[in-house]
Amino acid sequence: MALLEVKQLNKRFGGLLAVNDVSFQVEPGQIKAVIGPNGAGKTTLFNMISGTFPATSGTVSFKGRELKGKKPFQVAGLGMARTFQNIKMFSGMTALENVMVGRHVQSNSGFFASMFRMPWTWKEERNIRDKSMELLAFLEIEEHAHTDAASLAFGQQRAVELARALALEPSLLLLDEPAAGLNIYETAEVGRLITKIRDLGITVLLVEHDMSLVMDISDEIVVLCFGEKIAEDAPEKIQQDPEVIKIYLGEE
Amino acid sequence: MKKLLSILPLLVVVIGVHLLTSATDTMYYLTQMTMSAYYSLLIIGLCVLMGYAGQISLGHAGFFAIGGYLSAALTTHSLIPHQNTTLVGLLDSAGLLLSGQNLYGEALLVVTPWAACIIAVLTAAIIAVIIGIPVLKLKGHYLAMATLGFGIIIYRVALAMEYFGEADGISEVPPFVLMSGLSVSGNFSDRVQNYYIAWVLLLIGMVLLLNLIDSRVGRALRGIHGSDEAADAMGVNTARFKLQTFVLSAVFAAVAGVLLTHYNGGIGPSEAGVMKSVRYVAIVAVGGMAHLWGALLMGIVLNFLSLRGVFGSYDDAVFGLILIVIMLFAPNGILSLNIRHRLKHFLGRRKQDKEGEA
Amino acid sequence: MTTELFIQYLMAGITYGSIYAIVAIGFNIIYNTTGIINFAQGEFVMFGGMISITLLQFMPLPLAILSAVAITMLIGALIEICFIRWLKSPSVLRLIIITIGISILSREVAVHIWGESIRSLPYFVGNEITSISIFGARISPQVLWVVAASGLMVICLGIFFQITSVGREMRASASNRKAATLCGINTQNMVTLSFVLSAGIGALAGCVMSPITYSQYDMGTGLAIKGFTVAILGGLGSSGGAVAAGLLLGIIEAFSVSVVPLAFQDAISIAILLIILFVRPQGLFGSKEAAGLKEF
Amino acid sequence: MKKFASKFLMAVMAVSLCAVPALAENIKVGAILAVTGGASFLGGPEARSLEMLVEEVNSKGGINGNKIELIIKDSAASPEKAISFAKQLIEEEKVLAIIGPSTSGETMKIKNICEQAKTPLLSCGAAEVIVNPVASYVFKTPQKDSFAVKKIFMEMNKMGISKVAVLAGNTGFGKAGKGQLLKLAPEFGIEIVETEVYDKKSNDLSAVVAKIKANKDVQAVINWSIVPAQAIVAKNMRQAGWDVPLFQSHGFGNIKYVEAAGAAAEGIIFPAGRLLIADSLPADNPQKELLMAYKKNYEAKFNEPASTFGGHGYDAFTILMAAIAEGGNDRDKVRAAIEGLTNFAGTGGVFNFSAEDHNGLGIDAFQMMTVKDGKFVAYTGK
Repeated sequence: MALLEVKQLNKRFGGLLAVNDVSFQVEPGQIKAVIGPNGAGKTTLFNMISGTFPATSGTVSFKGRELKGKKPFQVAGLGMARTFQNIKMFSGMTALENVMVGRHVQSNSGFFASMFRMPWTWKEERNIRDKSMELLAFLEIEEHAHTDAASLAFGQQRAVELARALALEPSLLLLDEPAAGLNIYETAEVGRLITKIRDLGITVLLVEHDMSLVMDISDEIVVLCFGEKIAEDAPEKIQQDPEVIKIYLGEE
Repeated sequence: MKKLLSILPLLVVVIGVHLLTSATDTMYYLTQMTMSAYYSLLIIGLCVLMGYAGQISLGHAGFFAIGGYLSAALTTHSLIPHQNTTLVGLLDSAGLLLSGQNLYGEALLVVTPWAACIIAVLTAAIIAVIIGIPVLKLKGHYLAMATLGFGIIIYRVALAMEYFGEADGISEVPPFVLMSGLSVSGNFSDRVQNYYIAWVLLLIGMVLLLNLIDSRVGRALRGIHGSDEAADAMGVNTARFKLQTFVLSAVFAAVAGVLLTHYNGGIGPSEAGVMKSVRYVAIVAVGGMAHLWGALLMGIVLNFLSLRGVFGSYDDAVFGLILIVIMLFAPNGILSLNIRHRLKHFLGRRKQDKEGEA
Repeated sequence: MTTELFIQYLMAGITYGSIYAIVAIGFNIIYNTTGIINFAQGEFVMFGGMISITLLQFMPLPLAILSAVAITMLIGALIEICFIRWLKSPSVLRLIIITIGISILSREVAVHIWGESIRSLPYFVGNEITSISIFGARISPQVLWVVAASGLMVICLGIFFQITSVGREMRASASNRKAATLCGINTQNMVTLSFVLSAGIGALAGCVMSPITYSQYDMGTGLAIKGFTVAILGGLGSSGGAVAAGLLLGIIEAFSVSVVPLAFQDAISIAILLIILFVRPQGLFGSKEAAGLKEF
Repeated sequence: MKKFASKFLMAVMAVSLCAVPALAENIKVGAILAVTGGASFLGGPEARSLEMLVEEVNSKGGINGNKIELIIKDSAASPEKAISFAKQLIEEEKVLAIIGPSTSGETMKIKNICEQAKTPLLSCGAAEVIVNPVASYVFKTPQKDSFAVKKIFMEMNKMGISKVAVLAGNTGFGKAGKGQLLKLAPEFGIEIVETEVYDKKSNDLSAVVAKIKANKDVQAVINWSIVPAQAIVAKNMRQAGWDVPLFQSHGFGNIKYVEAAGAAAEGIIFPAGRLLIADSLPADNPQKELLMAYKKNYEAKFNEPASTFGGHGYDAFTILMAAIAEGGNDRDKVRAAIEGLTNFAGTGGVFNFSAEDHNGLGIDAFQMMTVKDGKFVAYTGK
């Protein structure tokens, strides 16, 4: 069974059909990429999958459950984590604290327990901290753990954001243009981290503009153009697909 | 544990102030210290709401007033005329009523302070939930205006209802006997114990809030403040957390209202006024928004000065000026100016200059 | 209810309503160019009234009013230049708090200049007991001045924003500040200008209403809250909406007197504000689409 | 500028920490008045009257050679501040007595504090609850509302008016007056057919005037408030072409309100202390001399017309001075001296205090007045 199944998804903004009848599946353990020129509806698609806004019609199923009407925090609770194109760090918090927020769904002390420091929260708190440090180490930025996250370099912020998303222990990780704003070295570095994440057994779905990254790391690629899916195949096939070359690569 | 340790120096200061005033025969300072402590209880609650959850409230005096007015009305208005109604009968059989006499020998039948306090705080919490659900969906100016509107409604209701004494407010509110030998009252003889009641309560409130902001919940709140959307994507139920914080701060305000009212022996509509709410926001802003210690310090200092009449007829003007100056030049609060650091820097430069000359 | 009473209520409502509408328009002008809600808007009205009353001792009424409007405009400009202009991308919260601070300070300045007592301009026509009869209801001629002044202001503003080049530049800065800057419009000056305009409108309102409502140092806050309610009701930023909503609120308030005790009148209009904020933040006449672009 | 901000705060703190230097051998008197805020039209004139009187007394060498040191605290009509200030004045400044507060609400909050600390309090608040029940250390100088109400009702009986509408402001003054009106009306066979309470900041009351005008039973309107809106009531009534008699409370005793109401003030009937018609009093009236002097001095010094509100402060101060002259710098003796004062002429009337009556003014303290040609004159009936 597919981990994520998108079926005949549509999104209409006023008169504009931003996403038109898109369907695809993401199998467990894959890195799957959605590409397409600007305005192809990639981010809209992403926002519908993560629950930011509802689809006009069509369904999204995650682990066999339909996500209709679920809010982003509920979707996250089901095991789907995401990052943002323009990194949304929690300003005023350290890198470590940012990642610790990511442990939210994996912990459960509430207002009263937190205020009164109930004994059972002690262990949980220690767990959160240890696990978060581990993730920072995994993404090779543990030396910046206690730095204000907003003051880190852009590439490092990406890594923190990845760690924060991983802290949810997701089964599916959605990455919204992970290479946006990065130079080629940093892009390569992020690519390496993404494969490293996949090797942990986490499925990755990414939207990307940067072809080099996508071709390097993806197992499968979906190509969108003006809201419609025009191809879905392995990277090497996509590279040779004449239609894709015409409307996408040909443009560049 | 570490948090408890950080509060210890403050406890030492509290005791120190008492000893110092008693040694110098200036115990009267404790009166305003006690009142400031209650206001500060509201202020640290508001600080968590504004600084950590990022939601402005221009109506917090409303919650203070709900607490104070309800507790005052319940413990002061005699129920004797309604003695035969079922509600009063029910309260009586539950042991929540207290009969006695007022200063002039009239018979009284009133609700016990503990019961009144619980009713008042619960009411404030319930109103906070009802108001909070729609209000917290708003942002920016709309949120500010909606909370301001809520505050005005409470003020108007207090001013229009006979039960709340209209313009005169409620007077002759009896002491709140916490346990035998310990009561919240403005009697001169109870001053020291009231000083400690207020401050211990404030310290407890402080420990609770410090615990809160350095916990799973606190991180989630700060996350909401940092980026609503990202917190949402991390699985944080932002609406619920905002609401819970709103209710928590309302409860802090209501508790402060109840106790200060019993301490003062009365409450008037000015406690519900818009200027009061603005003043609380000003103090949180001066303290540095997301800075509990700053809010506490400024809450004590500014209220203490104001209650002692230091600002004279310029009381409101001072708070207006503080708001503008802080927001223009130090939006992160007066403590962010880091005076010591600057001073060091300044002195260091002077030293260098001298060395340069030599 | 007799026709006479009905008309009487209606006229009372129109009087309040016109005043609210003018204050709301003042809010809108600044909001449109800057996205700021100026909590000190009511103080412009107060300054207009107080200054004209003071000047009346030295000059005839029309001149006093004109000079008061000019002086208040200057105050508006000074406020913008001193407190708003040089802030680099300030947060909404910061602006709210600053304008609240300005409002408090203005009030304190006023009480220390003019004292706590009430003052008023003389009636423009007739005196305190002159009234004219409309369908059996009797109203003061000053009411007509208020209504006429607000109508005139709306028309003039419409012309200003639609036809003059400065007006068009202001609209351009409002809709997209960056693009306007690129087109060579000095958006900073446009912001100052919006403060000047809105101060002028407030001051004029303060003058025409003074004979009816009196002027006092602390009259601003109440007016600002009502004006804001009306601005929201009519859809923030829309002048036409402000007029319609102002009249609507005024008339509701006037008629509510017949059913609810007067003491709860303000609580009712604020409750209306809250309900509108909860269910229709774009206002009664605003469109949802346009509202999506604004920050609530 | 940042440095300025921090320096400013430090300066504020420094000021507060410096103790006020105490002057030896002075008699300290405290005053808690609403100089600013919602009741400043009361507290302002009261504070100014006190300042003027202290200067006068001290320039004459004080009372029995002791200078008076007056400490005025501005409560801005907030009870919580009044409470804080009362405690501060009593314990820290160790004042002999406290004048004020300006409003009834504040007075009621500190009544017990003064009683407990055995410090005489001379309130300028209007409500009768201040002195009823009597607290041994608490006095008040403004005339009782109930006498004003009776005076009005008596006048109405004479005029043959039996059905009236009552309007009141939402201040403590309006509240207390409304209560007395409703309570005493049956005694005089008067029926109150409409009651409305308006906001103290109201700026147009034409709608509510239209409402009560629609009730054809109403033969007269009684407006009870102390705020500027009482002039608006008059205007709106006359503009509506409604000419039933308008009665006001003694809160109308400020010529500024007459000026504000202009032509609409003509013919308003109200009870008030004789300060307002001092010049037309017969020469043998015991109040005449002091009223003329107060009026002249106040108006010369502050360039504004004297009002009965300032008079309440004046009375509190002169009563206290008379008591100090007798009892010296001793709270208990001063208290007893006040209680023993009789035939003491003040601006509000002739005070006759006793253990049971801590107001000391009778119904004759009021005189019915009306407005004629923009001036207050004694009302002599039609």
